[in-house]
Amino acid sequence: MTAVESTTARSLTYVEAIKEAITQSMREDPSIFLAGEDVALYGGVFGTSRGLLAEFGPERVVDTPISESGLVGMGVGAAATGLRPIIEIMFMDFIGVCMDEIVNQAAKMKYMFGGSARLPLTIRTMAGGGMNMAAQHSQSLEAWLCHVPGLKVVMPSGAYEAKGLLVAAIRDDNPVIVIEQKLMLGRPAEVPEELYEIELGKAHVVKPGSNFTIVALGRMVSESLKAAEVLSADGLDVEVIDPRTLQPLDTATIVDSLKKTHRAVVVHEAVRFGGLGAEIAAQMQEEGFDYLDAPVGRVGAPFAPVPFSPALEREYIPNADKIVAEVRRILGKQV
Amino acid sequence: MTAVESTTARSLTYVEAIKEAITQSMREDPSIFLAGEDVALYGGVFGTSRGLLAEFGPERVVDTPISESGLVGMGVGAAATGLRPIIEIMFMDFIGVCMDEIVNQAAKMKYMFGGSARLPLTIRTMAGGGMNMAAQHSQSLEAWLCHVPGLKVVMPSGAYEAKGLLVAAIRDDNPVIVIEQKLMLGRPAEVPEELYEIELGKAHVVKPGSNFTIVALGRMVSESLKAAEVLSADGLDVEVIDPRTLQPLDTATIVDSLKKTHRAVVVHEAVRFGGLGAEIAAQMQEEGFDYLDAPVGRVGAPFAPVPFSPALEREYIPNADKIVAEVRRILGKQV
Amino acid sequence: MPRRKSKVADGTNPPALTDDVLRDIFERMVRIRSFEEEAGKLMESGRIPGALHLYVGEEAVAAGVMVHLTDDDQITSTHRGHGHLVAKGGDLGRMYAELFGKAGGYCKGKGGSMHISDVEKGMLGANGIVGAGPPIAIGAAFSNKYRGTGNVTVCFFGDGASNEGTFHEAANMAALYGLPVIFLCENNGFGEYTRQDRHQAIRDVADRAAGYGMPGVVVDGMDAVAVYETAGEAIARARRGEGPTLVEAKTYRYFDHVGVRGMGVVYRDDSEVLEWRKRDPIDLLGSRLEELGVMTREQMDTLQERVLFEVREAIAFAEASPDPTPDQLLEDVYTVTAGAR
Amino acid sequence: MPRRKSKVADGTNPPALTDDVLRDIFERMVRIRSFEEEAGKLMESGRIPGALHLYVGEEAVAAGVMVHLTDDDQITSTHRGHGHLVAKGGDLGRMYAELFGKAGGYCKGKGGSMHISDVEKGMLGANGIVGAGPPIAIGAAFSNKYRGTGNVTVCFFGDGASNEGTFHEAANMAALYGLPVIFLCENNGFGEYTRQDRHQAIRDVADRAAGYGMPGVVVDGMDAVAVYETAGEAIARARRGEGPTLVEAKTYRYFDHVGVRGMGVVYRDDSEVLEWRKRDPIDLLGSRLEELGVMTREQMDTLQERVLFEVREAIAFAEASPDPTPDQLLEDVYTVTAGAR
Ligand SMILES: Cc1ncc(C[n+]2csc(CCOP(=O)(O)OP(=O)(O)O)c2C)c(N)n1
Ligand SMILES: Cc1ncc(C[n+]2csc(CCOP(=O)(O)OP(=O)(O)O)c2C)c(N)n1
Ligand SMILES: [Mg+2]
Ligand SMILES: [Mg+2]
Repeated sequence: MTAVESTTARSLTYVEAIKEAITQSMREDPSIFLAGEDVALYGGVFGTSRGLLAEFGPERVVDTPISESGLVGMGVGAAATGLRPIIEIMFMDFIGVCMDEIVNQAAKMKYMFGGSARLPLTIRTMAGGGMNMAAQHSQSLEAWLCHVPGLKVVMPSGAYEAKGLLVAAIRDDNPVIVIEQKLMLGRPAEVPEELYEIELGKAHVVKPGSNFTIVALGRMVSESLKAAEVLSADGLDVEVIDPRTLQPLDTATIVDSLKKTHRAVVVHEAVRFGGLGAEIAAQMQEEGFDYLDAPVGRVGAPFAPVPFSPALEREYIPNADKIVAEVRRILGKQV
Repeated sequence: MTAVESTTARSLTYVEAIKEAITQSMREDPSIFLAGEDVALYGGVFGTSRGLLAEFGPERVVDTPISESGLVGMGVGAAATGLRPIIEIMFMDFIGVCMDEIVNQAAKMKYMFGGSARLPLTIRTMAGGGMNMAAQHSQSLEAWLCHVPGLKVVMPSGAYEAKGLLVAAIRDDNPVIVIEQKLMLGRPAEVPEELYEIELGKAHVVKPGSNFTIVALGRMVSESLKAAEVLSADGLDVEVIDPRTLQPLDTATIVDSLKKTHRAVVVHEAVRFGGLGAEIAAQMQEEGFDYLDAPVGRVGAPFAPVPFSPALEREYIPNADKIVAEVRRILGKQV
Repeated sequence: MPRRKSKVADGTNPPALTDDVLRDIFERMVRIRSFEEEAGKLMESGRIPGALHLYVGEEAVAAGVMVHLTDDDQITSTHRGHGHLVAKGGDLGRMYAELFGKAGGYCKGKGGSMHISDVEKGMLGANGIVGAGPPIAIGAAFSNKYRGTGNVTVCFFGDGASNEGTFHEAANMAALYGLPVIFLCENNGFGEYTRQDRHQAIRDVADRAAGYGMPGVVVDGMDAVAVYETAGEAIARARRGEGPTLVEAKTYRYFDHVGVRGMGVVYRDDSEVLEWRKRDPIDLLGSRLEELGVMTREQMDTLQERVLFEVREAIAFAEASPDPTPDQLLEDVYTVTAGAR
Repeated sequence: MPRRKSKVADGTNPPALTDDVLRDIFERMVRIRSFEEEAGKLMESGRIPGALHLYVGEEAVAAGVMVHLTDDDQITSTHRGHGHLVAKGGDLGRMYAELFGKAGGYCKGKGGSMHISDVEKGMLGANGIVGAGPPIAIGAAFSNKYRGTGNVTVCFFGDGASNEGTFHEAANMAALYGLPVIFLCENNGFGEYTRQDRHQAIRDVADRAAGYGMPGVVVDGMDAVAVYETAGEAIARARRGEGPTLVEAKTYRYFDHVGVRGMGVVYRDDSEVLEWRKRDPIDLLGSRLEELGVMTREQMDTLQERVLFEVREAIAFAEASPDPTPDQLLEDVYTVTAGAR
């Protein structure tokens, strides 16, 4: 089912949209619980679960010790035995301490068991830089997860997507990782009141355009829209695509765009080398080779850990300017 | 320094080559120690350290509890304080339980400290399938590590490379991950007796060719050579390139080849989606766009965990046949 | 969510040790032993691919615990998981078929020995990752508590696994939340080839319990009745809602870490194995049953024959089972979800 | 490898508690307090970007421990690391510069508060990952033992961090190998906003020591002399080659988890903070020094003024320090290695 956009939509921030998705889902389905560090009494360090403890009680909104392996593993065991857990890993950087539970347990259990396990598990985590939180609190590691068969991965680009994708993730019977980004927390958008979901595995053409394609992940969608505006002065009519779901990736929508525009750039906040942009570019050149007038460009972070200093982080994180520059560089490479 | 191939070379198996690299390095430099599960008394579950305990004693050849976080962290702390540890993670699949130590500690310490740390740490681990060890003992996860600034990653394609790259890794002042592959353990090659190193960051043209490029990782090099032979009957003169070091990647050698051959396929055992092949393909189309006569193809594992059954694993793992098929598919896509 | 009625071994006290229970335990042990010995032979004759970790010598633990559990009680297992599944009532044919990598196996051949599992019977999988069980076990226990089922989860893990951080995290959480879970450490004295005194500075893994705020108890893992009683108390305690217990069973594996005879590297003396074999768990219980007049030697022999017959039939079933076909390779990666409700 | 002569606080017994040592401890505490209070103000006025975890209230722990250490003894720290570095003799100017993200900072602005470090002084870094310290600490301790330096490593970690698996693994390995390391738990009663009784079922983290086979001891973390004595014994023990100790210091943080006043979510009563402030570690030691005639109030005031002056100078230094330039962005990712030898 796709999103219902017909009814009352108010302006909600990204945080509020996340909270609403959890709240409404929990009202609907008593098998859902939320667990994570400081999610209950404190309401989440980003405020995404403020008020939930009061409404649902400590059985369903569970503070955990600082034990991410235990936490994610608990989600796996609960999901395999009839519950529908939402597990919060506070910062995405912390998946390093629980990769095994995500990758060797959650992702593979169904396959290893020949299909007999069902794992309706949602893992939410906060990624991205821009808040001067340095190398261990700013990473974007979606490429790791997209490389793992058995996981689904979504990355909302705004409040509307945050709610709809999270609802879909919760309802999905597979482990789904929802990658939220801290720099969007307070950013508002129109969000329908009712419980809607955004279909997993479908990309969204955010802005149609005729002669250049930008595929942008998460927060980079809005930066790409800004870039598109700047580029329109160059006579470019840019199409901006938000994959929304990174795994399974909607290659068809992306390649269709390329067939129309003949030039493309992929954008993400993650390190460029080995980022998901590599996979998308590789697929584009493969599926759309005959249509390409220039190489597929990529914008991502340079090859360094995320620096702390605002003076450096500013240079580090991709933004509209860098997207514009990459698009122009690609135009210069046209055959 | 590049390898000295002039002196006495005997035939050594891959296992023996690894053991010799460790042994000779430890003789040369007393700050080197080896630690891992069952590396001492038992000599390593793959036999790569058999006999070392007797020669170097329990201070320098250290059995550890089954505690990979503790083990890798110990390597980090020891490397930061003047030693040159070689840490063995028995199977590559187990990096899931110690990713934080590898990625957030070892890789980033130097940068986070503004350069003041030096981390001469080598991590060896055994990757790959083909031995019916199923989903948690057969993975190839190099793409994760190559996406992390601060790590170097090497993947030897045979006994000669296993020794030379390991020696270089040990001597390097950075964290280097050496990805060995279990299916090559008993495979022999000519290996010089003396302590030589293979320069990190340099690809090797294993077989020169004029009209098709295959870039193959690790064990896939030998499969690619087989494929090249089959393809020569099609009139193809295939160039086979072994990057040897995956991070930093020697893009120049790869792109130079492409400029000559105009067509290429990248091959690895890892899952195709999001594998290092995506990055290599993306770079090739970017740097060599004007020279490409066809899209860059990729061979990798399909999108599933590694299955146990021989009947399935056989289908799963890339081999010469699949490489041949991909090359032919790419030829069919020529413009 | 409907609080479904589920099977709970009646209530909150361990069931009495009746003659039937004793026979039941004995039979489970015999089944494990036969299953594993035959599996070892099959491996040695090249008919089981991959890695095979056999449970021979440790039967009293699985049997003494499992007799307390119903199909709605879960266990998490280890790389050495066949014994657990046999004791939990696993189908021997589907088990051998899995070890062979056949389509008729528990995992359709996709899992093999290290992932053998029976979710219907609450066996949440052998596991190739040492220490992966405890976090999953507390999740199942959390689920039981949440759903109010009265069921428990038993988490089997080794002495070696007790050094993984996952055990620590799960134990702490279990005690904190008062979860109905039993941490059942099968201390066979080795993690692979490393003797316990070379992987931890303590003698009793049970000593770790106090650090989490739960009881810790040591039991003779060669004595099935002792295991039965100790595990029974811990399980009853969990069913009563009084939280987790760490039970450490001292046991021994007769065969090598992998396979039967291993790789020929010597890390223990044969005399040590012989010493332990003197207190073989099946012999011990057998003698006891005879003394108590619960079973005669003859009855035991008959049982053993019947079990061996079943094992042979199971092997025949497994051999007749077809290989999985290539089109199955990409199946079971995801669950197809109905979509929006 | 040459066994280099390194600085070891003389030998194997804790140094006597002389007047000089008492003054030294006091000064370290005052320096931490001033540094942190000013840092808090700077953050509130928007001059320190990112996350700032202040150490105010816990000064007795860092000071009472660090006075035993030389620059060749290492510590690993936490996200709350400034106090540790100040106590270990860190340069205040380079510290503030780092908090500001300036090129003159300890990490050239690349690390910030959570990665502040001084490898030369044996301060192996604050850390953004809770629980990351223990494995690194045992590595440093392993290195000291290997090189025969006689040096020790102190691993600071919180009550919250004691629930991470990394602590468990490192503690077990330290005890197994008899490493010269001290696990110094700063139990301030909270992991972020979660009170200890809601993150673990035990009261004393020190209770975990027995599970690894090392001594565990609890000390009043507001009493610098008590910390000095307890830590001193543990450190001397480690220097004597007798292995690790788990020392738990009960302490309290006055400010919020992040910053000074936090986000306005109430998770503890102000009265609780006031109650703890009555036993302020600086006041406690100050009164004691006065009673003992070691320092007069006047001398303390003078000291405080001098420290505040130094702090102001340090801030001025930091402010004058330039921002790092874009070309520095890609520096320090790798160490350039000389190549083959
Ligand atoms: C995370 C991880 N580390 C290491 C291994 C390799 N390994 C498999 S079994 C084993 C020993 C386990 O010892 P123990 O927990 O005592 O169980 P036992 O084999 O004695 O039954 C090891 C080290 C693994 N599978 N997973
Ligand atoms: C692996 C990891 N999980 C969670 C966090 C978020 N976090 C930062 S500090 C903290 C609390 C730490 O508590 P404690 O160890 O008691 O130290 P304290 O802050 O009380 O000094 C948490 C949960 C983190 N940084 N790393
Ligand atoms: Mg064992
Ligand atoms: Mg704390």
